[in-house]
Amino acid sequence: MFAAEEVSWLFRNVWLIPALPALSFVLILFFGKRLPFKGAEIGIASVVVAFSLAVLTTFAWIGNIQSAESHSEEAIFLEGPDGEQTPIVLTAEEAGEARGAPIITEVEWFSIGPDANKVILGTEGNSDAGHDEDGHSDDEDEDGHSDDEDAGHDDDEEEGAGFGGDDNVVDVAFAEDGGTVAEAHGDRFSISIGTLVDGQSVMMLFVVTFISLLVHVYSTDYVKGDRRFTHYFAFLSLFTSAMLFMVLSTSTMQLIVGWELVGVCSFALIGHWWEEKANSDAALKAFLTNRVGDIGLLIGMSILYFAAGRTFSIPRINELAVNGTIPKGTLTIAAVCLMAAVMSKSGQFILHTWLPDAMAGPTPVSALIHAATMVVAGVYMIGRLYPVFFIGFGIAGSSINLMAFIGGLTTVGGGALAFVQKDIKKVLAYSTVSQLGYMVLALGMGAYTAGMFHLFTHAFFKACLFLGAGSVSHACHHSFDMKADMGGLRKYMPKTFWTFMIGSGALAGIPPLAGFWSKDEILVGAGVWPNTGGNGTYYLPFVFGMITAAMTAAYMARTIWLTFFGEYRGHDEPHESGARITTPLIILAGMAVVVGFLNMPSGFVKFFGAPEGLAHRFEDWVEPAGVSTFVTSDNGFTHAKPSLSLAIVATLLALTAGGAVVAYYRALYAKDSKATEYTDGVMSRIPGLRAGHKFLEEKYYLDHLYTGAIAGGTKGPLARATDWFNQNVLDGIVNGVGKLSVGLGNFIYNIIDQKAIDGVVNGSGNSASGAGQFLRGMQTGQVRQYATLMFGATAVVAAIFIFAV
Amino acid sequence: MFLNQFLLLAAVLFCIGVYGVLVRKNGVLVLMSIELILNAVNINLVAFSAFNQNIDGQVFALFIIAVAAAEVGVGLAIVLLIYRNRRSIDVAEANLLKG
Amino acid sequence: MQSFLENWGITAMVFAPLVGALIMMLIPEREEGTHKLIALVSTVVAGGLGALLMLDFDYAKAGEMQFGRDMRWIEIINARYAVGLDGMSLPLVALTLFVVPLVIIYSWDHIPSPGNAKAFLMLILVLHTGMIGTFVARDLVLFFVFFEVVLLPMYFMIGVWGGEKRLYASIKFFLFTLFGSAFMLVAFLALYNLTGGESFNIERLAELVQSEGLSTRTQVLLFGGMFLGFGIKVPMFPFHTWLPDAHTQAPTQGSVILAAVLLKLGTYGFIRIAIPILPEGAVEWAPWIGLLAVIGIIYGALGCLAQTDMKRLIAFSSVAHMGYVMLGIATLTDFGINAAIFGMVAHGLITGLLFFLAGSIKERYHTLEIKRLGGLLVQAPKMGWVLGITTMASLGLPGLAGFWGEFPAILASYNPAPGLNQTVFRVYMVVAAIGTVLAAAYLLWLLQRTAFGTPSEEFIDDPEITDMQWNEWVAWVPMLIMVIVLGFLPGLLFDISNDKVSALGEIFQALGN
Amino acid sequence: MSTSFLLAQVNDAASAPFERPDINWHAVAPELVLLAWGAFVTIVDLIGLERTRRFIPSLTGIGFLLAMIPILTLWDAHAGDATGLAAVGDTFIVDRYALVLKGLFLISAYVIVLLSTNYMAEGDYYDSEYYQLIAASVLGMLVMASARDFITLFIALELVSIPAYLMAAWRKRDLKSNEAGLKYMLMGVFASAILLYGMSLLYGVTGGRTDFAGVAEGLADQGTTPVITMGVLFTIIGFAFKVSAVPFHTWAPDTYEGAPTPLTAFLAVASKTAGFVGLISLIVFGIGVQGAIVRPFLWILAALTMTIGNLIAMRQTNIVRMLAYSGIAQAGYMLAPLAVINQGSDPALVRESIVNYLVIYAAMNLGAFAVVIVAARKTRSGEIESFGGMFRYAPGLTALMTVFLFSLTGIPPMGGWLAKFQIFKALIEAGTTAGIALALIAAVNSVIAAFYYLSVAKNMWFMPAPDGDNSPIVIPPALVAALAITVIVTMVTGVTGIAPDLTDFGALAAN
Repeated sequence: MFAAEEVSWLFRNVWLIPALPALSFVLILFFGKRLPFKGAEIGIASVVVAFSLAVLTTFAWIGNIQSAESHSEEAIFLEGPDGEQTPIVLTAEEAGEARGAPIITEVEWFSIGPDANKVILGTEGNSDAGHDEDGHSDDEDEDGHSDDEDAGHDDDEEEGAGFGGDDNVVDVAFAEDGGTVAEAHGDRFSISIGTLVDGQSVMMLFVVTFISLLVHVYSTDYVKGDRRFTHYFAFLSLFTSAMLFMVLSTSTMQLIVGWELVGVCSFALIGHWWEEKANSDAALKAFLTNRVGDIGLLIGMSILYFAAGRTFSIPRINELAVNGTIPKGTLTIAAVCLMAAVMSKSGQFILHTWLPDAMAGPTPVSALIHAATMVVAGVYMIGRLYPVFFIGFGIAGSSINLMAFIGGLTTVGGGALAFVQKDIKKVLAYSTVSQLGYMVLALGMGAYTAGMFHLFTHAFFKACLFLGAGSVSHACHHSFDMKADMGGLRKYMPKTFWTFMIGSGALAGIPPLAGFWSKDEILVGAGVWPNTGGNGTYYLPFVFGMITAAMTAAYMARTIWLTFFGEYRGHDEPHESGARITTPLIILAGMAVVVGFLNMPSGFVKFFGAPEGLAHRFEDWVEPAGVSTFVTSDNGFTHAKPSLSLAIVATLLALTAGGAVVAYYRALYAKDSKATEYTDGVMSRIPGLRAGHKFLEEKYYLDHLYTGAIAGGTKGPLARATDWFNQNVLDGIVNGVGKLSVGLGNFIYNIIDQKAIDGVVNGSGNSASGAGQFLRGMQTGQVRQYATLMFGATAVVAAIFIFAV
Repeated sequence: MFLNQFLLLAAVLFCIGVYGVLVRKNGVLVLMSIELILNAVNINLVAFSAFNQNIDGQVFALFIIAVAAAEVGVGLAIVLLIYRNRRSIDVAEANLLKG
Repeated sequence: MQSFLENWGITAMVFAPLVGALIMMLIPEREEGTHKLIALVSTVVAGGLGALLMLDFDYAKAGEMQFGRDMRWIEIINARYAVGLDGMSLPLVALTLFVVPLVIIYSWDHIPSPGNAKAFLMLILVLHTGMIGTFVARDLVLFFVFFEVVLLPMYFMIGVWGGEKRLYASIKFFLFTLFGSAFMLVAFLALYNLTGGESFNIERLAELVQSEGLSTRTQVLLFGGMFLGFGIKVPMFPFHTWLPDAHTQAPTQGSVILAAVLLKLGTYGFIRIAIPILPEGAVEWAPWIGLLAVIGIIYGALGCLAQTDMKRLIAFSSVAHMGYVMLGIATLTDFGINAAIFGMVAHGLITGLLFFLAGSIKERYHTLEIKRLGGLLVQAPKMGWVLGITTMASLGLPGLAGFWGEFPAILASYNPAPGLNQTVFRVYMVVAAIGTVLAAAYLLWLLQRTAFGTPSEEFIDDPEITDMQWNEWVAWVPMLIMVIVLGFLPGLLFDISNDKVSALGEIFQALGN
Repeated sequence: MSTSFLLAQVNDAASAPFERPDINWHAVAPELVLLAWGAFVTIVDLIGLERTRRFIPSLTGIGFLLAMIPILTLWDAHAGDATGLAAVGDTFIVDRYALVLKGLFLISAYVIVLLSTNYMAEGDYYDSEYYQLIAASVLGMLVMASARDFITLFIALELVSIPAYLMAAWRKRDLKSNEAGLKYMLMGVFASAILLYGMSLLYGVTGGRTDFAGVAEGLADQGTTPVITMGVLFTIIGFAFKVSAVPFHTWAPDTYEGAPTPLTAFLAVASKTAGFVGLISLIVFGIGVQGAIVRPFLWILAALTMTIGNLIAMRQTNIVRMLAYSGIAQAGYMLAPLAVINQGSDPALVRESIVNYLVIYAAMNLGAFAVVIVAARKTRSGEIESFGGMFRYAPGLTALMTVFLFSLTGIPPMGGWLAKFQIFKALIEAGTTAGIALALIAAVNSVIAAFYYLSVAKNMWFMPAPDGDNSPIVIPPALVAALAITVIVTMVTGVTGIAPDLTDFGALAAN
């Protein structure tokens, strides 16, 4: 598709993709207000360019893989006879293309350690890469050493790439540099910053830039007239940049930096309308909850840093995890720590509570940050360091582990909570929690590709749903209350309705929409269904997954019916949103329809007689070479086989649950098109007066009974219980921890600090002063007493010296 | 053998002198008590001088006698000054300055 | 010129502010403009000399003393005037030279009540000389002299221009520090005596301690003395109580200098004097320093949560932040100590900026009571932004300077120098990591209560509440830029300090093996 | 019989022909100049009466400066001498140590004359005699610096003290002044008596030696007997009184408060220095060999003195009284090195550290008194609170007082730090636990001391004027000169560390 040089240039310069939005952030911040569109144009332009580059990169990458496949035998041939691993003269580009291995471009960020020679470590692709992602000149950083040593580095890199022929080594280019150089120069080590291009990161590049672009466009209408319009766009740019920066991380240090930066953007955007305390509270809650998880991140990364022989390099860490250099016990501890970070960032139980609150931010932000991109950072990080988790949690051959359990719990819990929300965004937020749980569940069962694929598809349909919700709210005068202000919107805003329907269908896993494919793959990955294989036998997670499949359909049906059916309950006439809002919706709905086909099972492809090459494309493209080798190595994971029967069962389950809810609301609306739920007639009316009427309505009563038994059973006690647990216990814990900290702070400050410690300080002063006062009293002014003291002291001292000493 | 008796005498005088300084309220008597101590010193010096066959002690004693005269002269002047202002030479009453 | 710079550059840099102060002494008080000008010029001259020195500095040999000067001084006590600059002192000298002129610019129309620009600026200049002098001294006695010189101006600055409880705060500051330095002095002298009374030169003493083979027990005792001196200055828990009082009561400029530079004298003392000279003592003390450091981190953070006064909150946050610096030092690894140096500079810039902000808020609202503030972003949006960025930097957001002092310290404590108990330090690591959450909590809480929301009734139409003024711009923007630049390019600082610190780290690697 | 025995002894002793020791007139020139000039001033006063009265202070001052001339020539001529000049036999030695101290006495006396000029003139006192008495007292000090013999030492001590008794009571109609004189005189005489008793015992047990070298020899030969113990203790106590060491300090605060302020400065500085000189000579050259008694006793004295002095000083409200107690505490620091005499550290170093302390102490303390006197001209009060607001109306004076106060605290770069530093150094160089313990006690004390010095600074800088009177202070030229001398010495010593080198010579070699 592209010439080799272009491909190479593209891979080496993906840093431009995050750099552009970063530049745009700075420009908007300083000049945005003076521009005709208040800075939005800069943001959009930068994202357009970034998106174009991302698309080019994506295609280049795909082309890369395709050509690698067609040449794979050749590549094997090249390495086959070379058992002694002598360097093969092969350029990095060639090697990368040949293997589909990650392409790493890094510069040294800084280095610490004893080394007088000041050797610059790490691979330096070319001097153009000597700029970091934010457009700052990096020259000082390198102290002018880079130029003269450039050539040498290129050599290193080529050698390293040569080793890339070895199956067990993920990125030997780095291993060669980072490893041997560190040994040769004592403990000096460098922290590099750069870009790592592989399937996973390319996938995310595409998703982030794509959705970011749509959200930018959408926002020009949605937040039009906002007093902080410019700042809003500035932060959107910053977020995009930070997210891309994180996605492209080559080192865990870079990952941490990106991780925190997206967090702060999230903070700023959740609190966009900070005049109201509820919003800033939500922002604080989001940030602080994430900070809690970050404890795990910092500690986990520290553990890995030392375990991997003082390096932050992600490929190096993975490599050492795979080849058993890092003991399993260490990996387990690191994985548990990192899990905490995943729990906070990706909204897993029990650190998920910030995510629904984060809906206080503008809706496009929710779509971009709190549905499609930032919240999947945790999932992404698991994928990045998958060997660590896989081996650390002993995923292979197991039936449960921490990750799968947390994922399972989250997915069910989140789904249940989505039932009782009356705020449409909250529904979607809990749904996001639930779906993130699904992804984590998948990864916890070893279904790496399924997890990543779900991440990919979810981004589109959930963004579609959020933007749809935004559109609805735009129509309903900025209310998100489904019960109070919506209903019957189908008639008023058809575009929104249809896109929302598609999104919901995708989310519920209705074939052939995107969610169906990814969800099915996850369920297969449990390895429980007959003839699926998989990594273990994850019964409990499988059950969780099935329950969620049902619940998802049910709560989305409820949401749709409450919003779009029945009769409009709000005031004024709602209206369809403008083109800038609906166009992104349509595009996203389109994506929600098509992206699922990217990873069709080969059986399905055969069944329809499509070309074999169309099967599991996503898997081929996204599973990085490193993980591929991981797949085939002794302790690697295996792919599960797809199962048609499971797909049918799961779909039926979803349809049944959804259908039950639909039936419930149809019945309800038939009774009162403005009602939102049954006001429980039995309990509220005086039996004597209303008995006849009740009998007349027996049909409805039965209806209520039946539907209530199915939908209400979930919706009622269980969901309420979950909700209660969520609001009172979990939130209580979060708030309690906060209150406890403040209380403890007060105690420490008021009692320990001010009374005890300061007391000692002041007390010693006072006692000295008191002693002075006492001694002063001995100075009576009586000269005879003075003389007595004088002679008495003399006598006493003399006596002591004569008799005692 | 002889020395001890002189030293004893001096010690007794010293003690009497100290007693006087410590308990007498009358300024003049205090000064006189101090003279007693000085005389005890003189006895000591002379006794040692004789015992050690060294003239220095006696010379010292002469100096002490002379200086004691000066001291008492100054002392009496001050006592007199106090008497003029207070009409009393009770040293116990002089306690304006304390603490 | 070159030889002047080589031989006298440091001396000129140290004493330029003092010369300015002496000139000001001769000019009558009423000519305020002249005083401000002289003060600014003399600090800028010092800064310019510093810049020349830094340009001339051979960064490839940052581990060695450069521009060294060793002259006869007080012969009767064998003290020499020995100064020099190396990778360890350079960042801190640069920080001082950078911050003080900004403080003076800020003072242009912010001379606190009761006025008297002459005296106020003179004190700042004397302080300036004392601070740089401490960082360049290579002789223990010279170090001690500069270390103490700093006390007086700060005492008067708090006492004369301070808040309501200034008397208590100033005397507490003074006595606390004096107490520590008295013990430190005894330790210095004992060290001198035990190494044969040959020299007070810091590098020479380090050699002598090795060649004389001072026993571990002796080293521990000597370290203890120095620990009191430096630890109080840092300040480490439980010697920190002077700090919140001093910070809260000091005038803005005083708080800024106190936070930006003065606290670093203590940590600098540890890495320049106590640890290199007494490595075995350091190994014994390190777990306890680490313990106090992490207690400080949590304690300071909890203390912050209890505050109702913005300035006091920032002050308490210093206890926590210096805890990270001390934790880094306690690991005795190159990573940890590099982090500590970075942390010192970062904390200097960030907390300095926070105090500037607190001062300006106080000036506008006449209160720093957090519950009465709010809506700064509405009334003074630019200032609110600066506050926001600074807060983020303070809580250790990557991409801003604060992170590079915090995370590497945490990282280093996972794997302290050989000879130190790993388990203990790993516990410290976890506690320190928890501290980052608390830091975020109190700082964001502060940001929320002051910057977010809407202004309260009493201030809503207050005409005094304006956005940033010119001298606030001039004073803050450079600091803000440095915070961001260092956040993105931490190598700028790590490269300078690394050589010297690595050499130090190697001592402990060797000691442990 | 006994009488005849005694007489025989005396006759035998006396039968040795008396030879007048060689007198080196150059060596005693400072004393002679001062004596002659004192007589001259007296005669001028007698003849001139009221007409010459206002010249007397200046004349006296000139006398002190004139006496400096032979000191400088002696320094020039004999600076390198290893053992010093024996001026009148071995009883009067002029070495560098003595010369430094003589110089210190003369300069201090000159400053005190400067301090006294306006005070005496405005107070309507008999002033010419006052100056003559000062001259007499200083003469005693000059002798004290060179005294290496019990008799010389005693004479010098009395010569220092007796004029001071009179001057303490100088304000004739002031009951407080009377009382100050009385207390000082009674206690002083009593202390002298105890000293003499001690000396007489030592004279006896050392086989009839009164010169220090002989005493040292005699004491070194024998162990510690009760008589020796008593002799040593009583002798030290005599000087402990003079330097106002606790618990022999009780006279000092009362006397300082009651006496005229310039005289207080004289007592606190010159007279105390004289006491120290005597004590140093006595211990370093003489009884220091009995270290087992001297060291513990001085250790206790030093520790008590600095601690109690500081503690009581904290509670003072009167500035002069506070300075008195602070002077007591300072004496404690100065006593400290003597507590490690002949132990590890070089005795010459011990001596040097104290002498340097004395020089710096004189400068800073006289400076502080000068400020007090200047301030009292306006406020008419000795209360510390009356210093309030001085930063507003007298910033220069405030800055000067700050310098003196912080010098007394021991903060660099004011001279006091160097003084304290040397004390610490001497203590630690002894290498004993006792030495280090005392150093730590001193360290803690320096913090306590800071508290009350700061409280004065606090009043001057932070507090408003108590009566709201912010009119500036006019400083007479004499006081300006006094302030200039003291502040220059305080700062120069602190910054440059210039100090006479006393470590490598002197009669110590013979010890």
